[in-house]
Amino acid sequence: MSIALQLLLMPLAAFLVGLAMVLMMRKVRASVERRIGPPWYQPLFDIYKLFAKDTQISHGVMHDVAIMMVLGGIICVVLFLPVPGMSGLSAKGDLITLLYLMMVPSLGMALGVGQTANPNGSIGIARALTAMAGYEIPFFICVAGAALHYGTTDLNQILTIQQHGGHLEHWGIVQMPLLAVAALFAVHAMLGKEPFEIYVAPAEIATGPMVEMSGKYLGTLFVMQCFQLFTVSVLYTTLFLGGGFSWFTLLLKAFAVVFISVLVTNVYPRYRTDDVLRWQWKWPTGIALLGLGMVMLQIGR
Amino acid sequence: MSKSLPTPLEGVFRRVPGVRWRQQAERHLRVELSEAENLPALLALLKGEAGYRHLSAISCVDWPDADEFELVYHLDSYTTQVLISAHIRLPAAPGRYVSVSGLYRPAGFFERDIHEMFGVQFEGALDLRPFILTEWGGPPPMRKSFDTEGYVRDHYQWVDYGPEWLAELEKRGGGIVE
Amino acid sequence: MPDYPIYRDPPEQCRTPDAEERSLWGRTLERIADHCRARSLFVLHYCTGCGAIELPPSMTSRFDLERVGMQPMVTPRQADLLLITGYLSVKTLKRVILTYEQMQGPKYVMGFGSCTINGGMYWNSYATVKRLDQYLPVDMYIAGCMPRPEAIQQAFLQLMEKIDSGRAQNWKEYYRRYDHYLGEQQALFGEQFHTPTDVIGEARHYSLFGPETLGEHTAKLAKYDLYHPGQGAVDALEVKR
Amino acid sequence: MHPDHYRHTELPPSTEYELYFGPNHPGIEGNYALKARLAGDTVVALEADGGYLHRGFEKLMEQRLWIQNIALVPRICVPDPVPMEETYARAVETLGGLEVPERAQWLRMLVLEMSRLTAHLFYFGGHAATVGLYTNMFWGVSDRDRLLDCFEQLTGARVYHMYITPGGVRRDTPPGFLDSLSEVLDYVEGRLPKFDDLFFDNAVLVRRATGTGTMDQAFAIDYGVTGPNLRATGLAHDLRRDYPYLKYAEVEFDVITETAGDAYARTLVRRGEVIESLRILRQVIDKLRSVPGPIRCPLPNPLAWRIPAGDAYTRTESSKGELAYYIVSDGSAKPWRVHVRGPSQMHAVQTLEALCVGARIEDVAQIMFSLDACPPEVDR
Repeated sequence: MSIALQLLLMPLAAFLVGLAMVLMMRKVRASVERRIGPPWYQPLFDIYKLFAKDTQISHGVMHDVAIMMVLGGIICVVLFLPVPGMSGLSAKGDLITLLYLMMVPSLGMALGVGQTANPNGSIGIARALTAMAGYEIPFFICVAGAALHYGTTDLNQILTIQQHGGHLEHWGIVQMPLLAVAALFAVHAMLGKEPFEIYVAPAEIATGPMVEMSGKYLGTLFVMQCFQLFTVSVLYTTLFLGGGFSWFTLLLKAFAVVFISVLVTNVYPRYRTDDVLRWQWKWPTGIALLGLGMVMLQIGR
Repeated sequence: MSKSLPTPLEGVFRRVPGVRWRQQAERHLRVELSEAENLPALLALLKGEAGYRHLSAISCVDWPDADEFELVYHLDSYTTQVLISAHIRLPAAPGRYVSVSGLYRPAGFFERDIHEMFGVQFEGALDLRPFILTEWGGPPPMRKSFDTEGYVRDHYQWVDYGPEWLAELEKRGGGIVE
Repeated sequence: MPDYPIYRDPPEQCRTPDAEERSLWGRTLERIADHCRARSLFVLHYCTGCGAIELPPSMTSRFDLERVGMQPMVTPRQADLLLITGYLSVKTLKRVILTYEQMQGPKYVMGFGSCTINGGMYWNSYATVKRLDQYLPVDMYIAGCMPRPEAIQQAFLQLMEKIDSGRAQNWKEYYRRYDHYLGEQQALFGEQFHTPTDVIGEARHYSLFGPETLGEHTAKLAKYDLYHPGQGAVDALEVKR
Repeated sequence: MHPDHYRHTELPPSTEYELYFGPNHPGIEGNYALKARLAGDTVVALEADGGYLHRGFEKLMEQRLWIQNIALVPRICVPDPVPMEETYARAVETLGGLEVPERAQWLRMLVLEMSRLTAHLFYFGGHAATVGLYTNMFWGVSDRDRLLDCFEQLTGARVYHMYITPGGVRRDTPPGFLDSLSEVLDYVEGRLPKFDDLFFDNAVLVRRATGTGTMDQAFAIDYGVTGPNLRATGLAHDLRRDYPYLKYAEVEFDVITETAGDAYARTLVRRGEVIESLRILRQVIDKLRSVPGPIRCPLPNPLAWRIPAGDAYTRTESSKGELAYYIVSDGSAKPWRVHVRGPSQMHAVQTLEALCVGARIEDVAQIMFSLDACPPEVDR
């Protein structure tokens, strides 16, 4: 497949899978809450409607630029993430590039929300960046450990190593279970789900960063959520669950990652900001450090 | 008149001049003070010596015929468990009284409310800024002289509801009696 | 200071294109958009009155309005549907108008209960507004005090039908007849009343200008100079102290 | 649309800023506003701003007949309307010297406790939603709906029942009602362990609610705090037990207390009260099966009903605290003055303002909900 076609198809596939994940999230939430939940087309309709709003309020140039930064950043991440049949730009960049790109949307949000000049938004962004400091540390340790273990930061090679022989024993989660567990915690926080939902927190700061977003701006954030679900779950799958030979196995694993997160989220309230940091720096970070130590021992042997 | 008055109350009532009391209901005393200015002293004694630490409410009643406001202080004690309603009357003309919010913190809310709704001034109150009627330009609405229906007619588009069946009913001598 | 054409007649090109003038492509997209709008109503989470007590039952497990795509949204920017759940005190109405102007079109207003229609049982209350549609364009009313969840759902379904068929265009009236609505608002809140939202500018920008957008009431806004930094645009919102 | 020409407000440099909570804010119970001064995340000062739900009830009631006011009173507190009816009706009965038949008294207790149950279930949901546990809100509201169905069976209305009239109640129990109510009560009781798992024993909730909005007993008494909020500070004061009205002296129930005085203690008190309400309701149902009799005393023509001059102060333990009506009659067909003392008048203004100082912005909504403040009671 030509690279140009891949660059077109990869975001599209990611978006569609992301839509399905959003739908699953809402359906699971609905069944935990003992109700039926939205019809299958709901996430798509929401996004279409938001983009079709007749009046759209922008709060200035930075607001417009930032929202493109959010979307552009997350699409870039998708392009660097190899999926079955399409490796996109993943040969050009590695795990480290990917991690840097994954921060771009959050920073973009920070810029845009600053321009909206809504105190709730500013508080939300401050919280989001604080929470980022909380979950990025364990996540980086996990990624570093995985890179050490595989001896490479090239995602394609990581996949090849894990899929070698087609057995479970090469999977990251079998080889380094502690890192996999820690990374799962970090991923949960990265998705911004309870109990780490402090920066949305409707009852406290009226959805924080999203407070001034209307129409297409909110729509873009909805699209970003789809991409985010896709990238985070596929990245986790790639690092620890052996990726996928085919789309079927990949999606099975990616949906499982999101499913775990969704199940947890519905039965917890949110932590306070300081508790999020305390928890993230205590449990996932501790487990990740232990896992890193084990990886080092393995390599040293 | 009641047969049994809890002992601390007996002493308190004797020490404040102009106190008349009677039992209004079971475990509910109605106390009337002939001199309004004695009320803070009575409340201080009740709180200090009879354990009346809970001010349940302050009610205000407008008596336009007598040109007076009646203030009723409802007090409760968690120990003796006899409710006391202390009544005083104020002349409506200056409409002034002293605040008891130093003794009872809840009085702060009730005095603010009465000030807003009746226009009674409380000296030394915690806060007399408008709370409910911040965007109200008219007279204190709870006064009897304020005609809410007239106000509605003047300020809102509203059509009188006079269906035929009601007119017929009234012709036959029914309907609402004033 | 920039020289904006502030209070002048709308230029000719700001006319709203008629449905026939639109291309087939444009009409198709609009048709799909209408369908999506009907099936994805974001409700503003604002309990203006006691009717809000029947919203949780209709939204939650028993009647589950997410089945038809309705979700509560917490800020006016994100919401499509403003529910006036019952009586409106004058103080609330001021906030409701602000909220309404912050919402992005197409936006819909639904009046809950008798109190929004004619004052209901508060007909002789000095504090509540009697008719909601004097101050805001209303799309749907639900009678009753208070309306049951079944009635609420019925109304939502009817509103969806109305949106789907493209008939729920009342929100444009607010721009086209802004002078009328502002006049009613000023009659209640006083001559000084105005909101910080630049409704006239928006009407011009989005081709929603109508013959009654400007008039004697909007002329009073000139002295507040909404467009330039300076005095008093937000002062009217400040609580009178 | 770019609002480029909107005015920017220049303020002097400060480390503090103002944040408006409401009236349009999901962290606000009902239509109410709080203006917080914050330094970073910490509340320095908080000012409550009410009146958004002001309808002038006290004035309106002076304009209506004694019997017409039955329709007005439940609307003063939306989540827990029955105590309003009961308190008003009891005041009118005291003034008019009416004797309520025994069966009517039991029926009134039945609806009072059902209303307390619905209010507490609603509260569980509300409190959980402020800290982000939406599942509990969905569960609480849908379980409350079963009780609303019972209300509908008994009174014909879901929310505003207007069931209690001066002199009795409006109608007797329909056939099979007591059985279906018993079933619902069993159901609610069976749901409690699930609520425990999800809400009361939830580690994150305990972490968030413990130590939030703490008040000690002296503070509570000083600020006129009543009801479950007062009992959460360790003072066992309950009007149902201390000033028994209706037949509360004849049923067995415990007054639930906690000592911590924080948001979690207040929640636990309400959880305990749900169990006590179930206990009372079961006893009432047993009584209703055996006590016969009329359900209201004979009333004069309600359109020309004059109440002898006098005044009455009646109090009821509502789900929120001490609810009182002070009614003055001048002997005419309409009340001369009605003063409503809602428990939230104490909780939502001064107490809330004081408790929030020093709290974090995260907890403002939680403190307000844990006090179970009901804005319409404040505004009337």
